[in-house]
Amino acid sequence: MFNKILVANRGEIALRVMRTCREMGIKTVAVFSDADRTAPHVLFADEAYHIGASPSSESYLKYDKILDVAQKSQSDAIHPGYGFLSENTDFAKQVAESGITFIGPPANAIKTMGDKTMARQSMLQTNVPVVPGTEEPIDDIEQALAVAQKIGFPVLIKAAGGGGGKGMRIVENATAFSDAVGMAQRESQSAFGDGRVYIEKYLEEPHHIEFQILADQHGNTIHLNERECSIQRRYQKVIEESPSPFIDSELRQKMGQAAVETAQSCDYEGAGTVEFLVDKNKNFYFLEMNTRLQVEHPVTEMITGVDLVAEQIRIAAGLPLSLKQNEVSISGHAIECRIYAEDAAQDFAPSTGEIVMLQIPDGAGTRFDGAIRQGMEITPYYDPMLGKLVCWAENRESAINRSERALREFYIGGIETTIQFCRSVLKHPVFREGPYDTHFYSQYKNDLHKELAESSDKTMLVAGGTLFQHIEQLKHNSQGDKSTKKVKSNWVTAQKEQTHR
Amino acid sequence: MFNKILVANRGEIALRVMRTCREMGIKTVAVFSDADRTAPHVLFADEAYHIGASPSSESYLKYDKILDVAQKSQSDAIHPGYGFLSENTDFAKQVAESGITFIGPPANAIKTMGDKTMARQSMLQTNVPVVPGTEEPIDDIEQALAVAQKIGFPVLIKAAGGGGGKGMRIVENATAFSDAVGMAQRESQSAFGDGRVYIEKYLEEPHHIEFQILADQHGNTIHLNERECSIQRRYQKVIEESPSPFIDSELRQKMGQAAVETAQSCDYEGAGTVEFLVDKNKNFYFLEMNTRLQVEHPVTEMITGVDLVAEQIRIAAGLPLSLKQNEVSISGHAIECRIYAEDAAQDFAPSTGEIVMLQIPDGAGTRFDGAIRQGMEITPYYDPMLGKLVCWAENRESAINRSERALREFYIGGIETTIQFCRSVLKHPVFREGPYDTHFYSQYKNDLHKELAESSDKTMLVAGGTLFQHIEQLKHNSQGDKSTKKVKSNWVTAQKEQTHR
Amino acid sequence: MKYEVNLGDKALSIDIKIAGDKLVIDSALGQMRLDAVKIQRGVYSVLLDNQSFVVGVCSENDQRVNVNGAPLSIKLLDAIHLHLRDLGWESVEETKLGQVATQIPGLITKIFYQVGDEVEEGEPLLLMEAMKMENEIKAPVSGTILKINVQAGQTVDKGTNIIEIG
Amino acid sequence: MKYEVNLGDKALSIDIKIAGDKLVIDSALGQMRLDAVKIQRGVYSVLLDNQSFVVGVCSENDQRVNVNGAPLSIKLLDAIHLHLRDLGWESVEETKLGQVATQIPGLITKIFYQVGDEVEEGEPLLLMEAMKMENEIKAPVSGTILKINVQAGQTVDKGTNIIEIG
Repeated sequence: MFNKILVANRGEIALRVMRTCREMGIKTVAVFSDADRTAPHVLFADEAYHIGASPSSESYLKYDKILDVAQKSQSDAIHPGYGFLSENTDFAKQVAESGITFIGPPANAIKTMGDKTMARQSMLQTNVPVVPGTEEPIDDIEQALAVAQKIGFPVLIKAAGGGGGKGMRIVENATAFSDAVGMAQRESQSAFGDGRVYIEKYLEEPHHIEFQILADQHGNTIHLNERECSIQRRYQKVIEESPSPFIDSELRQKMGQAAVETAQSCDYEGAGTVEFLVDKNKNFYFLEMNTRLQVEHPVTEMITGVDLVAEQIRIAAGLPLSLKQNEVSISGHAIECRIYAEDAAQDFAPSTGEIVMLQIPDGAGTRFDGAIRQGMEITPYYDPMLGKLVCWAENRESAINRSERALREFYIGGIETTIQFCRSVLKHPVFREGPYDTHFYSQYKNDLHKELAESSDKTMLVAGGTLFQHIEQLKHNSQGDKSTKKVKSNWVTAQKEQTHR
Repeated sequence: MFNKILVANRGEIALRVMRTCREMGIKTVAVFSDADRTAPHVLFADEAYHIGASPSSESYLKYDKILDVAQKSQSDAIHPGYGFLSENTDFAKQVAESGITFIGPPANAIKTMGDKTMARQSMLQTNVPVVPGTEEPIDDIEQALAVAQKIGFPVLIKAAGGGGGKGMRIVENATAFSDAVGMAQRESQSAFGDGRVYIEKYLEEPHHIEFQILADQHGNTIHLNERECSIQRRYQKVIEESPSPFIDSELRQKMGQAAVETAQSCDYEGAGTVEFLVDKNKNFYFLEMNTRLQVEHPVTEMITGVDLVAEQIRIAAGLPLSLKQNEVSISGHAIECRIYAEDAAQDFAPSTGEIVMLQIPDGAGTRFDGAIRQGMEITPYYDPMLGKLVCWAENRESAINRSERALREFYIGGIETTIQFCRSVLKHPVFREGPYDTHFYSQYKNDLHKELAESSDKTMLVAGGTLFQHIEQLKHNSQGDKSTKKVKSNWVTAQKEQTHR
Repeated sequence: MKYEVNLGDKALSIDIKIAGDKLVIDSALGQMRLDAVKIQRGVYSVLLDNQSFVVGVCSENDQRVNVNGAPLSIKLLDAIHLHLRDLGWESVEETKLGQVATQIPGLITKIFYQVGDEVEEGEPLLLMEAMKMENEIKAPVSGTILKINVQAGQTVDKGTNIIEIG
Repeated sequence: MKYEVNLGDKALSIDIKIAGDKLVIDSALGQMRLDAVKIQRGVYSVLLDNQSFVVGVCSENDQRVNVNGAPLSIKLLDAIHLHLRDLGWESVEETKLGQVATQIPGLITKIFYQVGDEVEEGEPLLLMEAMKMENEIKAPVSGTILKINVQAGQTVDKGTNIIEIG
């Protein structure tokens, strides 16, 4: 087993990886940028090394520096977390070449699955269904139209070079087709510097379902059930759960088998995730494979009792999986709410500033994977995710109730967060009833935001009264601390304007 | 089901009860003293009522005031938590008489089990073994000596009127007997205003093992396995775990059966705990029954998946138990570390003051039932327990590793706590090996405290260097905030003294 | 003292009296006592009629008040301001909206307009990169671009006035 | 600047130089750079030789320093003080120990001695009730009770001088 692991990441995932390392008796090495000198992952680690300026391009993405630190600290393995260098083929190669173990899949598997077109083509060699569409990026419009007509409208035009909804277009009929392709190509070119697009069948009421995979170096590959990830906004997951309210055990078995086959097709090793789209008739199609630990992995940990990071480390160290497929069970239900420093009322604009008060929920079945503390500054340099609240209970209803309770007691003062937005999703009758599809957010957006903006007379009274007192105290206490003084009320503004006139 | 529950308590247990209430959709009412106006249980509750001055005799023990609040708030039930009014027969009666449900056993069961002698006598009617000894408090020294000789020395003299080790004496032989009884009687009189003492056989290498009981109003009584509570100091539990490393499944079944019988003997309803002493030969003896929720109940929750507070509420509402004896299983292993505001190095003297920094551990299998927040003042009015860290893992070794990891990341700045003391217990080879008995602390006290005081050269360098910088910054920043300025270094003191001379 | 609390399209008239360390508030709900105790800078524990609330007023812009986790955009108008509004002077405030300032620091990646261009309310004015995301900054009002204070490629601090629309 | 760090029965001589916002420390371990950054009042993130520590020096009495959760009783002696110690003047400090002050507020329930009584170090002087427990306050040094400033039944604040032993 390894003696010391360098975690080439920051934030909640760095902390999460280090927790398992410490439980396994493995020393941990953190790397940090200027902005992260006192970040939780630095405080938690046994050793910490400065690697550059705040922008991640000058620190967390600098792999020469990270490799230097690995050598200097005599780390025998590197865990990349997710994001940053986790799916970087070059990095994985260089780590391996320098005699250090990369805790992740072989560089080839990352490469195959990293390019959507290549992944799609590779899957066509297997029995795993892929969404019908063009196999190559579009060159010839006529030929593409023929394909579109064959698979049937509506079709989806997607960028080959990147995600996030850019360069994506739904086309309803043949008339609109060529214009839409042109627009998608231009958008894709400007967004990713790669104008290639391809065509897929557009699925109705699609569900975004992913399977957790573990594969060791001894030829054992298993899946740990699905995660339902259909609650998304701007193609970003908001709430995930397992088991999915949409998947029955027969479908679970079929999709799990397909996920295992996908992993085997690229000689996968380590933890990975196979993403599928499932249509309303429970036909499923391979979407992509993520060759790393997924943000939402704790959902799987809570229903299976498996520590996925521990398995990653064991696999990288050459040990066999600690369990077999028939030992994987589902116990209860788990739901993850992602907490972002974003203002849901302002179209999810990121929010920065000091966390002036922090109360993290706790209690039975309540886990928060985060990396925040009271008094800490949220900077604009990195991903705005503050952490993930994951609640477990014996069934879905209780898990929703527990999540609601936990979100209600969660308090982050000083910045805007998505806590309240998650509450309004959990309260929504369509979510509570389940199942729901990926259109949930766009379909019920108004309900969710209306719920957020709503307030009783009593709430208005509380808000108004407290605001009054706050301002009065500031007026009578002009010696008060500076930070409080910068609060400027609309009411005070109104007075000022009047004076100026 | 109840609509609104008043929680007649404060601190972590009030919060813990309210969490379950909220998950069950039940409104919560808090009561608070002067010192607790902004305590976490007040912030968490739906409603909060002031009931008096800070000393608990003027607030949390005032049951007329609490009943008033229950009426005024239209609460339909009262949960007493533990301590305070939880085992007060009068209170239980008055609550019932005012038409409000008392979430706890019938007043009679509290009464029978509340008096040690009465409980002992009642157990002699059953098949449950009790520690051999006098059945009545001692009147006649000669008669008592005869009993002592019959059960065999060493014997234990114990106060009938109270616990905590006061009025307790171990007597090795007949010569020392009558003097010891006299001393115990006087000590007991001064401590509890009740000089009655009785005699018990003194057990060698005793284990303090307790069984969790649930009994509904429909005649169903089950046990939820044992908790090992032998790690104690001054008769106060420090670390508890389940399952016990000392109990095998045969003994578990026998003791569980005895616990159920104990509960049935007093027509018990609700959650309760039957405490046993088990000697080195695995003979077990009834010690006492606690007719309330126990501090360490989460340990049982984590290995059985049962929410004990939810069961208490369901039972009080007249519903049957949600599971049968044969549905109770043990999954994995759980360990609780009690975190007190105490200075282990100063003989566990209580510590008060502001929590200037707080980092509560989290992650997989990590639960903290507490009621603290950064910026909060720990006052001298109440129990110094800040909360309980409960860690679960698939086996005992992993649960210890996880607990160690969690304690290592636990940071409470500004007051002294027992975090480090718990770490030194978990590290101790006798604890790690298991089993251990109630003499653990007295036997290994020196090891534990030596471990606490130890430090490497590097640690001294870090401590010295940081202290230097801290003092330098204070000197160069005399405009700094007042609270920082009151830090007074030994070094600075030394200089001052020199000046005075 | 009389005030009006505005929240979304709802308005509530209240009359506040200070009574020791508590407030007595008259409103359509009747008379209630409000007890607000500071927990942290800008965070209060509030009891109103024995109901318990945690209220945050600590954002830079106090029009955002957070009640039991729910962020609310409220206005608290005093008697003078209400009088001005009755006189129809309220619109003065709206012209201020033409000032577009950054909410967070970031890198300006693209500006879609030039000085003199007409924009419609809600149209994207520019793109700013922050927290790994591209953020569209939209026109808060319709009007003419009067001034552009930044260039593409420039890093800006929080609160920078970037564009003026008049 | 030369110092001696004392911890229990161990002593370590160190030489500290300030180098910008870092410290360069020479000791038996060689030369190391220490980087201490304040996180909260009296709490620091410390990197020494790339090892990471959280250090608290925020208790009232700074002789208690907390390193990665472990509370340590340390002394940091400067050159002047070390010189005084070499001259045998160190004992001056110890007489101060005769001042017995409360560490926490509480209720004095019993006082075992009267002015003029002799006490041995470690003997209980009085009982104080605080946090639901009875706490024994012990004599920090041997000597004669010079003064008793409290009575049984009296509630005292933290830091009250209760007894003087000389």
